Amino acid sequence: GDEETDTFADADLRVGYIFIGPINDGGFTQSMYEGAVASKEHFAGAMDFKYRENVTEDTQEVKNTGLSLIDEGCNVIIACSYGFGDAMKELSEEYSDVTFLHFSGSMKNDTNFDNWFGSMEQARYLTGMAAASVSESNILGYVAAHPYTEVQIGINAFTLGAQAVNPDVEVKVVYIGTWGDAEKEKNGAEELLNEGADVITYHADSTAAQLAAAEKDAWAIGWNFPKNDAGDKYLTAAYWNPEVYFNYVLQNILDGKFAPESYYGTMADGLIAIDKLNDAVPADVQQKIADTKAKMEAGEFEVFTGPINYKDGSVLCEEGKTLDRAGIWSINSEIDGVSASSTN
Amino acid sequence: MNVKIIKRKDIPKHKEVIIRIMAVLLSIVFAGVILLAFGLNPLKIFGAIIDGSAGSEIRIKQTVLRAVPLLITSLGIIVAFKMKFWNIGAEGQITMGALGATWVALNLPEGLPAPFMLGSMMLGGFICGAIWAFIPAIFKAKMGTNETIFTLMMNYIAIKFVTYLQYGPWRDPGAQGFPKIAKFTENAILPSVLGVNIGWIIALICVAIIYVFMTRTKKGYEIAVVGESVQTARYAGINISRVIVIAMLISGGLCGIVGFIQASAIEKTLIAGIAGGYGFTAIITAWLSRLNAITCLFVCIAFAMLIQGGSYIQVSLGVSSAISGLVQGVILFFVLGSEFFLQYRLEFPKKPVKEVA
Amino acid sequence: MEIFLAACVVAGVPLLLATVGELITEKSGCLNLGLEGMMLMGAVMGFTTAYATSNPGAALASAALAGAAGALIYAILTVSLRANQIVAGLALTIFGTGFTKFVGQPYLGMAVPSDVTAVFAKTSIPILSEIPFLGSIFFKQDIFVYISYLICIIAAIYMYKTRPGINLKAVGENTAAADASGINVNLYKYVHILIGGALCGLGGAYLSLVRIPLWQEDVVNGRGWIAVALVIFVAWNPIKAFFGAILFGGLSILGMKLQVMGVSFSQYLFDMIPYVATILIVIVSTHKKNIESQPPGNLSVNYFREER
Amino acid sequence: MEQNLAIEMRNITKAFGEIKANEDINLDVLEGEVHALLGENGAGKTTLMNMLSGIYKPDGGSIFINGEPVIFSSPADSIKMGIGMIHQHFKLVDVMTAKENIILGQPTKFFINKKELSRKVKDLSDRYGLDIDPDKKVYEMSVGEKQTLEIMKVLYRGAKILILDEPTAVLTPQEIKRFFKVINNMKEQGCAIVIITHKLNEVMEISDRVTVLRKGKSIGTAITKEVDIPKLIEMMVGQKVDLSIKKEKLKGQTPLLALDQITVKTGDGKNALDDVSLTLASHEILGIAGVANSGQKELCEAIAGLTKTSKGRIFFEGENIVGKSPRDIIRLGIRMGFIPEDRLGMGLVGSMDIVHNIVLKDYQNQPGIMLRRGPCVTKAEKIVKKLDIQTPSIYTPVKKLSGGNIQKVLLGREIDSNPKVLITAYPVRGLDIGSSYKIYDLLNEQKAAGVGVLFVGEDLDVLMELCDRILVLCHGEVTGTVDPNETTKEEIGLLMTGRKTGEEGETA
Ligand SMILES: Nc1ncnc2c1ncn2[C@@H]1O[C@H](COP(=O)(O)OP(=O)(O)OP(=O)(O)O)[C@@H](O)[C@H]1O
Ligand SMILES: Nc1ncnc2c1ncn2[C@@H]1O[C@H](COP(=O)(O)OP(=O)(O)OP(=O)(O)O)[C@@H](O)[C@H]1O
Ligand SMILES: [Mg+2]
Ligand SMILES: [Mg+2]
Repeated sequence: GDEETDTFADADLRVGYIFIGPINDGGFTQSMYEGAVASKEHFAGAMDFKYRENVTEDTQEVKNTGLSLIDEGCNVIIACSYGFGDAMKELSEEYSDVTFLHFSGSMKNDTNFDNWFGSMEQARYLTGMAAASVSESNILGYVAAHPYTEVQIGINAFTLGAQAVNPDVEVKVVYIGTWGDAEKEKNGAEELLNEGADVITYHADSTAAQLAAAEKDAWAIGWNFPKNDAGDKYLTAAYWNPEVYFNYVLQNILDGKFAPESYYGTMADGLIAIDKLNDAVPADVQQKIADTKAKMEAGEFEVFTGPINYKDGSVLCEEGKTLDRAGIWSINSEIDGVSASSTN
Repeated sequence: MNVKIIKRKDIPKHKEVIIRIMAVLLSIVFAGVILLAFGLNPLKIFGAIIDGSAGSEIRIKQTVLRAVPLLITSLGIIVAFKMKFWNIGAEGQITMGALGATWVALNLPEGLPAPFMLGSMMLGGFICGAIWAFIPAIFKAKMGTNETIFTLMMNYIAIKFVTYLQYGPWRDPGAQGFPKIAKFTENAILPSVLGVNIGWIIALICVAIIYVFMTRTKKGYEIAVVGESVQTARYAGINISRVIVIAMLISGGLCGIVGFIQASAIEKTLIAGIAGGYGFTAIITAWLSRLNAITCLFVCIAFAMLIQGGSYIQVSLGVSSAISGLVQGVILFFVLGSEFFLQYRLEFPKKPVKEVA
Repeated sequence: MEIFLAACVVAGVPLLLATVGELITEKSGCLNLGLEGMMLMGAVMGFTTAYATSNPGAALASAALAGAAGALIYAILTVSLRANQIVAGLALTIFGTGFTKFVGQPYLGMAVPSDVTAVFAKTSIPILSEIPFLGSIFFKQDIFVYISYLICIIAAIYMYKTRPGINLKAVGENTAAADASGINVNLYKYVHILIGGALCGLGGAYLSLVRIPLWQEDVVNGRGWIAVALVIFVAWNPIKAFFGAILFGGLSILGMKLQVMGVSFSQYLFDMIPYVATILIVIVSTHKKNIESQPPGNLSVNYFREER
Repeated sequence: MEQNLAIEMRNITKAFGEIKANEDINLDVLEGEVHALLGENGAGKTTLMNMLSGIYKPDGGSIFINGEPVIFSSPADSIKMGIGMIHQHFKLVDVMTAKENIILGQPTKFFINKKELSRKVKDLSDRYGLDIDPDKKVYEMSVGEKQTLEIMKVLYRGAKILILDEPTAVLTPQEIKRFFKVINNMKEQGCAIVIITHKLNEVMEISDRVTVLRKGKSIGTAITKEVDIPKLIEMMVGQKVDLSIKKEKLKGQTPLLALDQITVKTGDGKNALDDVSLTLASHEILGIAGVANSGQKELCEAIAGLTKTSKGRIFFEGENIVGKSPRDIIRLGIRMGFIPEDRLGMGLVGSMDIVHNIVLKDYQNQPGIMLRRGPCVTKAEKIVKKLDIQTPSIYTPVKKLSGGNIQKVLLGREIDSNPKVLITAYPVRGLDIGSSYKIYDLLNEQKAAGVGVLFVGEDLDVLMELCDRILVLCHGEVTGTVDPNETTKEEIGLLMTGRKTGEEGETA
């Protein structure tokens, strides 16, 4: 009740979070929410936050939520979904004394509006390695929401990681055409399992794909948040560790040092992480994963290092080259080794 | 117990108001009990809903932003419902209207003066919304096809179609791979008056037009006659098919204008979820306003407050915004139920006059 | 092929239960568009009960009761208070969605206890599952699926072979005639609206208890509306509903099947098929003017005895 | 023979809003008695009987069945007490078979044994000499069959008290004969029977006693043998009435309307009108006679352009108007008035006020897009005055007016449009005798003014007195056109059953 409001009013950093899903969704929003909680602890009294969950990606709704949060005294707004960007942009123009931090995309200004994201491809790559090491059928299943760059980066990174362990592995993708339909996610996973996949990972909102895998005694790799819904068959997860960014950016704001920079977190700073590996991953592969991770952290390993071809044969990355951030974000299809047939 | 239901002949205005207010009060009490049962303080929540919808200039603006699409959509629905054409396809008509407006915005030459651009977009929105309503209308007019399900299904087709465009052919290549349709240029964005986009002026004009149209024009009269009795309409020489089609073109067109406003002023582009459920809520507001355009204005404002206040409580009190839906549902139930008491009164006779002769 | 068809059956179960529920409701002359709301209420109450008691029977009962409770609100509004059926149904959807989000919020991401999931695990029926082809499609499913078969068969027998079934038909077709025949029409409406709600509740619970035994806010995800369409598609016939549900359920996964088979197409356009198909059915059935496959004569008309 | 009281209704009162449909009515019906209930349209007969069948609840008074006080809260209660009612409007479910309709609401076994049921129905129909196919769907039945089915329903329930609300209106004389046999049969078995009919000779023929209602009040009960028809009419109307309608043969007739071999098909392809030809001249009232549903409706609607004709031509002052819609007819300035049978269902807009109902015929010829009500306000006031319409104001929704006043609004509007041809279908339905005679006078006035009037009626006496010629329809065919001065009611009755003029004694 009232007590909370007081600590909120007393804090220097009064952060308003806008979440796309419910805070205990076991996925993306939960990871963001727990990051916020951890950050609050970290700042011990200097930071407090309010939030609104289940905000649809509808500019009016988002703007409205942002306004309510500002109205409640927030001086930092963190909008945790791509579709919230336009509203943040508009608000940042109206409220110059509030800092707006938008997850994903590239929108920012020179003063109070920035975007942040991370190299999830690193974690995807490592989970791909783990997947290939336990697969007996050499078919890995990937349930994906929609066919577009962000999702395809993940698929391709996962595939490259898997190929690094077993070049013969095939990644089969099913696009379900929606983010928030658990049953469809499960159906998609089941179709992949029926096609022989024995490891399932996914890029959609729920953990339904894990359920499907566990029911068919196949391996499951989580995503977004380290939540195990597959029991013994939980292999690992690629997930976000957002308090890394929150602590960093909020400290900057507190110190008056904030400047928009298009923050891009990595394995090195810890924004991107993978969960502990299941013991079923052979020791040598465990070692290899650890080595690769260490190299990533040291900046010695790039996921998208040529030669990489798209599945239609065209070149994504030439031999000896690596893709920079812009190059990665212009990926528009799946690479060789992936079978995916949905068109837009 | 012996209850008699007696039809009222006429209900005095003040009694009607009392009954309606009673219904809302009762619903609030009832919703309060539910909230209490879940361990929440209803007074605080209702206070916050009002505060959140009217407590400051910003909040009032937000309420207006919600009222505009709701109101214009309701007006569209009123035209259809007056004819007893159960158009529950407003959601799709809004979506298609937005699609039409967007097509215009993205395809007309960029440097066009804003009034011309916006006018064309509005026309585009109107036409596309109208077309989406025309399809079920023509089948109803020519074959008597049931419109309820037809219009309902058209919603989903429209939304899937826009999703298709968003992820496919209309995807903005400049959006760094994100599935977005290109943003409008400045000349395709509705300007603001008094801090709110001019949608609110359009809405007020629509209220006036629809009010006059329904009560003072020959077409409006024909629509009412068709709604009352198709046989009488035939008798009077009304071309029923034509009336159905025209009414639905207007109904869908108004929804299309909503699509245009939402796309131009709010999203500044087209997204699949542009209708945002207004198409369904508007059915309820249109009905509660007894298909009267003026009343509808007030009902829609009340509803917009409820929606706005409901979304605010989570931020201010940290309680689930689902409460808003819950409270909305309860209020709706009571207000719907209260319609009965506007038409009937109950009597509880002690006993029939005498039992044995 | 069998595996795919078996999956179609599973995808069809929530649709089947909701469709049979709605068609029973509509047979009494009431068009309840609150399916989505009732399915959600069933889903959340089924889940929370399972979570609290670990008792599958209690969970099913609770889901059915929750759906019926939603239906009761609708019944009071439309049957007793004579409110417009379409509007009341939409209000029920709004309420049900809010109720479900609210009640379910603390449980998000939590799992149905294993005692319950164990009961709903796939169980072959001894002899029937041996039938070539059909056995593995229909009889290697979970108990809930078998329950839905039973409900479907019982509904068909009830509607076509029993006295209350015939009375029900009369209530929906010509309420005044049914009333004059001494049928308690309001009781019939209430009972069948409630049965309809209970079945919708079970349909929702199939999703939250069996398919996705982790609480999700939006488990139903528009399936209620598909069921509304399906009722028309199957011309108010529970046996046709059985096949219709498998068909529509199948359509929802066929897209994925085609993807893994390497067929190239747009998932979004594909998703339109059930809606387009329903519209076509509506058009064809009005065109044929086949009296027997028309909606109940007094559908969505409220009846008051003393009114003319 | 000692007869027990089957029905006793004491001080029954029932109001619908402002309308007192029944006020302090008393009625006794004995076992083994046929009791006729008589009264003008709207007198409250159906209302009174609906309280016996549990459809309405009385506001006051008490009902005793076989001496026991009863309170019916639903038709089920009434059925339990052995009461069966055949309603004025059929209460049948179209998409069901005869036998399904029969067992509706009956406490049969839970599972239905269709074979056994068919046999039972067959047995019953044989016993009473009724002919019915248990497996025929109602929508495939003729009116006569539907009536038979209603009777079967009551018989099946073993009702001891029978209420028949205008059962003969839709029957041919032959069917009526058979029907009366069934009634007498039941009477002998000790049933109490109440029959409502407007046909006084039927009252004389079938009933033992007769109770007369007038304006919701009971006027008295008489033993049928002790009264005659004029006495009954006096009871119904409240005064001795001179039932003569003045009829003048007017000279100078010019032909206005001619139908040449008009055929109208129904949805299922049958001929509702079959090769109908007729002519109507100015200064003439042409009567149309026939049992209900013999094609009268189709005839009126075909002329008014509301029904598609599949064959033939219709000439209005020499111009063929077949294929013209009502709108065309209005636009072309063809002055035709039409008073349809179902006034609120067709002809008036119930929820709109008198002014807006007057607008209905006017607005098409107004210029522009706006609706001009002004001229109609004056018109409305004029009509209300001229026809003495009882209404709070010209802005009262017409459905709130009484039946007679509703009819006057319609009639007033149609006459006000100065028609050359006036088509009227049952224009006095729902009116008291006074108003009815006012309407007859109005029609005669129109005739004198040169209008050609087509008068569809049900009361042969009125038809014969009012009309210059009477055309008889049967099954959509013209079976004859007669001069009322040179024919008898019996003759017309025979034509109504299908015996064409010139043919000899064909029996049905
Ligand atoms: N359900 C009702 N609601 C309102 N008014 C009614 C209702 N039923 C009957 N009335 C009115 O009560 C009066 C008596 O009607 P009732 O049907 O009993 O007459 P009736 O004697 O059967 O006439 P008819 O010979 O035309 O059948 C009429 O004025 C009628 O309009
Ligand atoms: N509501 C209606 N719609 C269409 N056609 C109708 C309707 N009512 C009657 N008809 C047609 O009008 C014609 C005459 O009516 P109907 O057959 O009912 O009277 P009928 O010949 O006297 O029959 P019966 O003597 O068996 O009652 C028939 O061809 C019938 O199909
Ligand atoms: Mg009557
Ligand atoms: Mg006949």
